[in-house]
Amino acid sequence: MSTGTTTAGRAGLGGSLKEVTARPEFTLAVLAAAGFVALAVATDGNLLSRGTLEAFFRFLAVPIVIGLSQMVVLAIGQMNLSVGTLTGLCAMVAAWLMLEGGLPAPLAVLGALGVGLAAGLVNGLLVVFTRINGFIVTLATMTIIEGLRYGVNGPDTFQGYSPWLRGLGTASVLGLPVVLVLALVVAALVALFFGRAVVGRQLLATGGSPFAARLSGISNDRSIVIAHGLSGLLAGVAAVITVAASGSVNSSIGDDLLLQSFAAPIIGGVALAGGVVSVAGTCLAAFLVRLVDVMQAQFDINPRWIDLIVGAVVLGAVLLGTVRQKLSKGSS
Amino acid sequence: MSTRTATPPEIPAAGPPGPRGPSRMPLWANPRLGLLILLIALVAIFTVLRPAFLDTTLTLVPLQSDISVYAVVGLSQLAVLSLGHMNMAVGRMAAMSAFAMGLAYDRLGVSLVVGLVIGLIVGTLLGALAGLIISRTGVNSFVVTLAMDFALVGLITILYTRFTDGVAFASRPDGMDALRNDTFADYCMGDLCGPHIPLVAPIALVAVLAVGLLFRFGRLGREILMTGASEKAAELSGIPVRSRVVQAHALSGLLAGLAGFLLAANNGAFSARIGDAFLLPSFLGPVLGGTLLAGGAVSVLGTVLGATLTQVIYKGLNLLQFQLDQLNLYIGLVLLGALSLDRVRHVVAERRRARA
Amino acid sequence: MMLTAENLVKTFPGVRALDRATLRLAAGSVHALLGENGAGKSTLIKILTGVHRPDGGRVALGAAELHLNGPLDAQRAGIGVVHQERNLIPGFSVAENILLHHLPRRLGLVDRARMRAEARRCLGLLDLDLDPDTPVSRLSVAQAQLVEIAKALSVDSKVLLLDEPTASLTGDEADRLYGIVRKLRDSGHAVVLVSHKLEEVFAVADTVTVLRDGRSVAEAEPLAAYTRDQIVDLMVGRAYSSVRLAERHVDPAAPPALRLDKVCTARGHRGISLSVRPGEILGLYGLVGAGRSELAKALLGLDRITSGTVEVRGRPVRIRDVGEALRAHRIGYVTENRKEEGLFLDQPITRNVGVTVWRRLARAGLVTDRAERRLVTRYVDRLGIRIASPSQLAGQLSGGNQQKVSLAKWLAAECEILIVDEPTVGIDVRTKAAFHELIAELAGAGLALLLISSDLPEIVTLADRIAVMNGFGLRGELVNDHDYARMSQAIIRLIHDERVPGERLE
Amino acid sequence: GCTRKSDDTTAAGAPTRTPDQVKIALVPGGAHPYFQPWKDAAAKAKSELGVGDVTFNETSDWDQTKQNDVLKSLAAQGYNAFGVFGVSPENINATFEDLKRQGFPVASLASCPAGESDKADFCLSTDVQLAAYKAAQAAIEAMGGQGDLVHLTGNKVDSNTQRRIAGVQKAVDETGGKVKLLQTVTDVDKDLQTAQKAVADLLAAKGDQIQGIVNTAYNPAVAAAEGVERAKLPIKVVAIDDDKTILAGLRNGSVAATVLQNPAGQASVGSYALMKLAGGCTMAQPGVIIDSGSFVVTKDDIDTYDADRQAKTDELKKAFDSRYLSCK
Ligand SMILES: Nc1ncnc2c1ncn2[C@@H]1O[C@H](COP(=O)(O)OP(=O)(O)OP(=O)(O)O)[C@@H](O)[C@H]1O
Ligand SMILES: Nc1ncnc2c1ncn2[C@@H]1O[C@H](COP(=O)(O)OP(=O)(O)OP(=O)(O)O)[C@@H](O)[C@H]1O
Ligand SMILES: O[C@@H]1[C@H](O)[C@H](O)CO[C@H]1O
Ligand SMILES: [Mg+2]
Ligand SMILES: [Mg+2]
Repeated sequence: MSTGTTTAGRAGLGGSLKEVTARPEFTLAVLAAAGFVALAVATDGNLLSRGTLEAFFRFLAVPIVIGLSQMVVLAIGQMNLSVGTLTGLCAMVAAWLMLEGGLPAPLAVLGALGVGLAAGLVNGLLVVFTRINGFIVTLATMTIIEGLRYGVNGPDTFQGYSPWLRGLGTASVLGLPVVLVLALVVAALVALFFGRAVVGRQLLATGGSPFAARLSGISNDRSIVIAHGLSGLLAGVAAVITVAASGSVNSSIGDDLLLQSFAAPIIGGVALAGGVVSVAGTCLAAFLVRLVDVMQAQFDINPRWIDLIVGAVVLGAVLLGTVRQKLSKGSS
Repeated sequence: MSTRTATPPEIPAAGPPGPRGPSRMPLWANPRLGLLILLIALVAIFTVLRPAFLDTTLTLVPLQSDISVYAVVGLSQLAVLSLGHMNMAVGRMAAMSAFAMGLAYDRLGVSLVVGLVIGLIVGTLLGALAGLIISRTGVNSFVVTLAMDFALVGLITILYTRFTDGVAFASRPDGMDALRNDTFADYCMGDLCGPHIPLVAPIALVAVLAVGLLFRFGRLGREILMTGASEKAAELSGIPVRSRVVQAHALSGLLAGLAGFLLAANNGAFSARIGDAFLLPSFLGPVLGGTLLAGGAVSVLGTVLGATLTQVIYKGLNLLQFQLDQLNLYIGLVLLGALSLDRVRHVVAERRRARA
Repeated sequence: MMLTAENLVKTFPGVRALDRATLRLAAGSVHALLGENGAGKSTLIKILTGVHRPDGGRVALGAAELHLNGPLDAQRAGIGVVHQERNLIPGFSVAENILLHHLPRRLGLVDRARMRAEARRCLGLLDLDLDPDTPVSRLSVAQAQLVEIAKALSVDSKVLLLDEPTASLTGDEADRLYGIVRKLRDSGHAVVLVSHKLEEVFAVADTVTVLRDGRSVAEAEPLAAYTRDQIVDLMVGRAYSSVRLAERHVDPAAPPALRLDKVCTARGHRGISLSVRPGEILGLYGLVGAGRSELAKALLGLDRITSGTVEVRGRPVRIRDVGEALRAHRIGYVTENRKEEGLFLDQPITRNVGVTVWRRLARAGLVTDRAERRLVTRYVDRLGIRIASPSQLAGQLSGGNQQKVSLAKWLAAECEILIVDEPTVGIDVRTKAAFHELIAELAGAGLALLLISSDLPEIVTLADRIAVMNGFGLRGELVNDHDYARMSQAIIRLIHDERVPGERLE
Repeated sequence: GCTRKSDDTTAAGAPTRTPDQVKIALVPGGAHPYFQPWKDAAAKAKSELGVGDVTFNETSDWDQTKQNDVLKSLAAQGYNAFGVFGVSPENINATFEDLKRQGFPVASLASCPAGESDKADFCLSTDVQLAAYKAAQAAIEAMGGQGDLVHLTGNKVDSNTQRRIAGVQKAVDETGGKVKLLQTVTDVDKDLQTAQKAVADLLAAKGDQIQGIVNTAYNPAVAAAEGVERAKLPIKVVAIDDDKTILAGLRNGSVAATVLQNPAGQASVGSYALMKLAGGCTMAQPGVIIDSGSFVVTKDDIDTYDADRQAKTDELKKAFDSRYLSCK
């Protein structure tokens, strides 16, 4: 999962030390490490206690995956406003399949992933066929999915489904929650996809310059459908993690995810214009935002102050990026 | 000189160059006209299914009030779409303005108009601040305004908790109730009474006309549009692009503030929840009306029609008494349909032209 | 015939770009495709490469009809192309850009080793020593152009279409390219060359097709049968007489309209001193990258001037932006980069021209369309801009007409000092001549003109004096005696830092 | 000059309607499990009272503007009596006045307007401060009368939340320092996942200090019951309402007690009173606030609590006949 901002094949493997430190991921990594240490010290080590670390990492999985879900469409220069509600729908479908449909958990998981993928593909196809901006299309489908999400079980909560799946949600390997490991594996695959896979490169080409991509025989329409499909699939993954890790779901699931989905990649250095992705940056940014969450719980801060702080962190991160860019431009 | 110039030139377009460039489309392919037809069709359908759709006091008057609010909300977004920017904090700017108005009425006891002006100034300043950050740092407007939205959500709660007993201002200025309840039909000169138009409607109308005038004929508006079309070229054409960016965002903040006022008037209180539901409609109006997200072109009339269409859909579906899940489903589907319709019209028009 | 395109028709909004154009290519030849700006050359190339679909006509490879549904189909059919505009993915490496249309793959992943090797091979064909891992965003314009050519060569093509491949290349680089073109021809390829540089065309092409207003007026004729003038006549559609520029007299005692004294900039300009008088044309010559455009931009406040003085009409000024330059000092700047800096491509012509004059036309902050249109039409007529209607989008105009629009907005602004940067790059002969006439006429009317150009004949034709820049410094200044041979020699020597006896040097 | 027409619509007074002419609309603030009993109560009221119709419409989506629209649409559809849970208690009075002006009887159900006045005919609602007080007391009892308590609740800018905070505080104060209110976490009712995350983080940070959690909102209650069970901590959780999930928690011991409200009673008694008001009765004291009852339920009375609640409902109905309504 070492892939940094994936655009070009980088100049030489590894690159010089200066190049490494000049990457936005480096700043984020330093910030994350510093923040973590500071919080550990400030909580007298409570942060490092087993339970706290476990909770920290368990609720890091969804922000990572949902950030990636948004990042995939940002790669082609679009947005997906339906990621949050879609995650909710997929989660409700999975729970419904187990509780009402009587399906075994693995099939329900496949069902959730299938719904995510299908909804994503529909988003993509709508963008391609209507030629309407993806932002608007997903705004409309978000509303539709909201209706569907509510339709599954009204306002009531599903719980008590597959102990196996819930067990998976709480299990750990080597001290790391399984769900986080899953999220990291997904992140590694996404990094591999954009870094090395032909299709991933084609997506980035579409994002970088649609016209040039077209002249190189790349179908931008295909890129759009693939990106949205993948985004939906990742929303499905986020849903599966939610169902497993939280033990109960209702139609409010996903309402908190839309802003998070943007926060992670944007702080992580992904350009809204397309053509640039950063898996490591997205993961690190999710980590940072999670640190803020935990800080709130540890110090009993009014959540509204947290909103203020997150707003400031985002602004700060982008400002820092601009300043650094200016500095590096000035020095070359 | 050449065979090409010998062909008769296009009929000079009478209207403004539409958002999709100079109109070379047949009249029926004009997106605004299509919207109007769709609107009429929907009204007809709803009326047939539920005759109550034409009830004056229960449907038409409230419908006009809602349209007034959401047309202004749409214009607030349109103000920055003109640059190719977005304002993700429209709702929160409205809430902050409404807070300022509420505070002014409650603590300073100012009159309706003075409080409105104070609130609008706050909205304008917030917008200008966003514009300033964007133009100074070059950071994407989406990011800046999203971050601002986060920050304002927090701030608004903190402020309301501080200055009220938690949620809303208790006092209302004189005239506020009339604004909420009255239509011009309530005011008579002898036997001659006004039409059944709510008092908030003309306020929105003034905003619509002013924004329309600004982007259609105003030098400032045109320069904002040119900045949206190409910032680089605008700068090299002598347009002070940074100020234009700040001004467009300030206008967005101003209109958000006005929308906040209108909503507060409609709902009867200056509360922390004002603007919560602004984001989605703020995009729907302009986009349905044919304003592109790319910048450089806007349609004010289209925005009003788009807002009207959205509110008519809500109203109609409400009257049909759909349950919550179906309601969202149908709203989404009708919107997708309306959006695609525009596309279909374009394709057909293009085909025809190619054949011609 | 290897590739034939017959009776192609293509209509764009308001324009019939191709009107039964025909192109016949034979294997083993270099075929020149000529025509004025907007004649339809690029459109034809785009149809042959699947970018546009024709509204009529047919394309055939050998005997079989070709249906090109996209660029990939063209590549599969063995047609390689270098388009007029640059088309590289900014974040990608040189290697990946070269091979983007057929990335070597293994198990769905990019085979990077093979990609690099293959890219090296293509770069090698051009004798280009470039690390395939370099991001293209770090390349110079010329290097990027060469990468585009390498990309076209990477397709195992039998047909190679080059749309103005040398517009941003130096003479040496162009020579190298033509060497390769000849090699390809000798090995049986068919090459199509689009260029406005007729000297190059005559040196390398065997056959020629001339387009005029979307029609082929000469079809696959041997080029040797024509003289340069005959070709120009064909392109233009009437006997073409070379221009005679208006005689001008500049009062040598008149105070300069614009004067730079020992100007240094944040960009790295050192001690630049220049002056232009009203009615005078000062040519500013240099090789690509000499820092001339950057100097102009610094003058307009787009870059910081660190020391030295700028005087306008005798008064020292400090200009902060283009608007101030225009309003306070009546200085205009026609950029070299019309697509990105000069024009609003998605906006109507009226807005493109009107943008500099709204302030003047506005009554109470409002501008009427009628006032704008009246003014714009005047300049459209005066510059002979070919448009379908004033509300046509600027991006729909051909290159030359776009350039005119970009100039028109500064004329409409009623500038007294005009900086014109590379006004005729990519412009056909006739339009170029018209431009020259226009520039001379403007000077004749009393404007002070600073003409930045890398086109030596252009400078020698137009300028009264020629200042030569290199490496962000001024090498010297010459009084132009319009003797091309002598002037060009003196200029080249200046660039290479050889003192020219008798010339003033700073 | 110009004159304003006098407000004669309100002065004209409401027309009297026979039961079959009465069409009642029950409009909650949005989709929420709490309101689901309203649905059944509406159907039951329709048949039992023999009124024209009783409908349930939850499409207002926690948005006052949308709720106003829904109400007007229902009025246009011929509904002429309204039981409303006001989305924003601060300005719901304005909405009530609108409806009253049309001559419709209006009940404020499950929540009362903020401030001094109530423009509805009556408010039939849980006394949320009292309910929160009872809940906190139940938690304190389960904790054994001492230790640290945490309060999880909803939207901070909501007058009901403010009242709940006051109720919990009161119960804690009464212990004379034996119980400490460690933390009040607001704004965790927006969605389930936010609540789950907040609970997990809270337990991670202070799990071993906390002895009790009192919940006065739905999502945190679900999350707290589950989080405590999962973390295997000896924390006593007091939940709210009797949604399936909560009852299951009560049965398996992860929930020590829950404080029930009386949504079904609000809907059925509310409908009854609305019918009466439409038929010409008036309120003896317009805008009166009536507590619909709150009940602490533990594992022991899980099978019997509904009888208590039914009794309360019957009692309420009688009180309307005898005290609140005055009919000719
Ligand atoms: N995408 C387009 N949309 C609209 N009009 C176009 C488009 N592309 C080309 N045109 C028009 O078609 C005509 C032919 O253009 P084309 O680019 O083929 O000319 P050209 O011969 O290559 O000129 P130049 O020498 O300037 O490159 C021009 O009038 C141009 O304005
Ligand atoms: N250090 C550099 N690194 C990369 N690009 C550079 C550098 N210096 C200049 N350039 C680019 O080279 C081009 C030429 O610079 P400039 O425009 O100042 O020179 P010029 O003499 O006007 O050349 P031209 O004939 O190309 O207009 C510009 O586009 C500039 O962006
Ligand atoms: O009392 C009610 C219920 O508990 C539910 O939370 C809905 O709104 C509250 O005010
Ligand atoms: Mg061309
Ligand atoms: Mg230059």
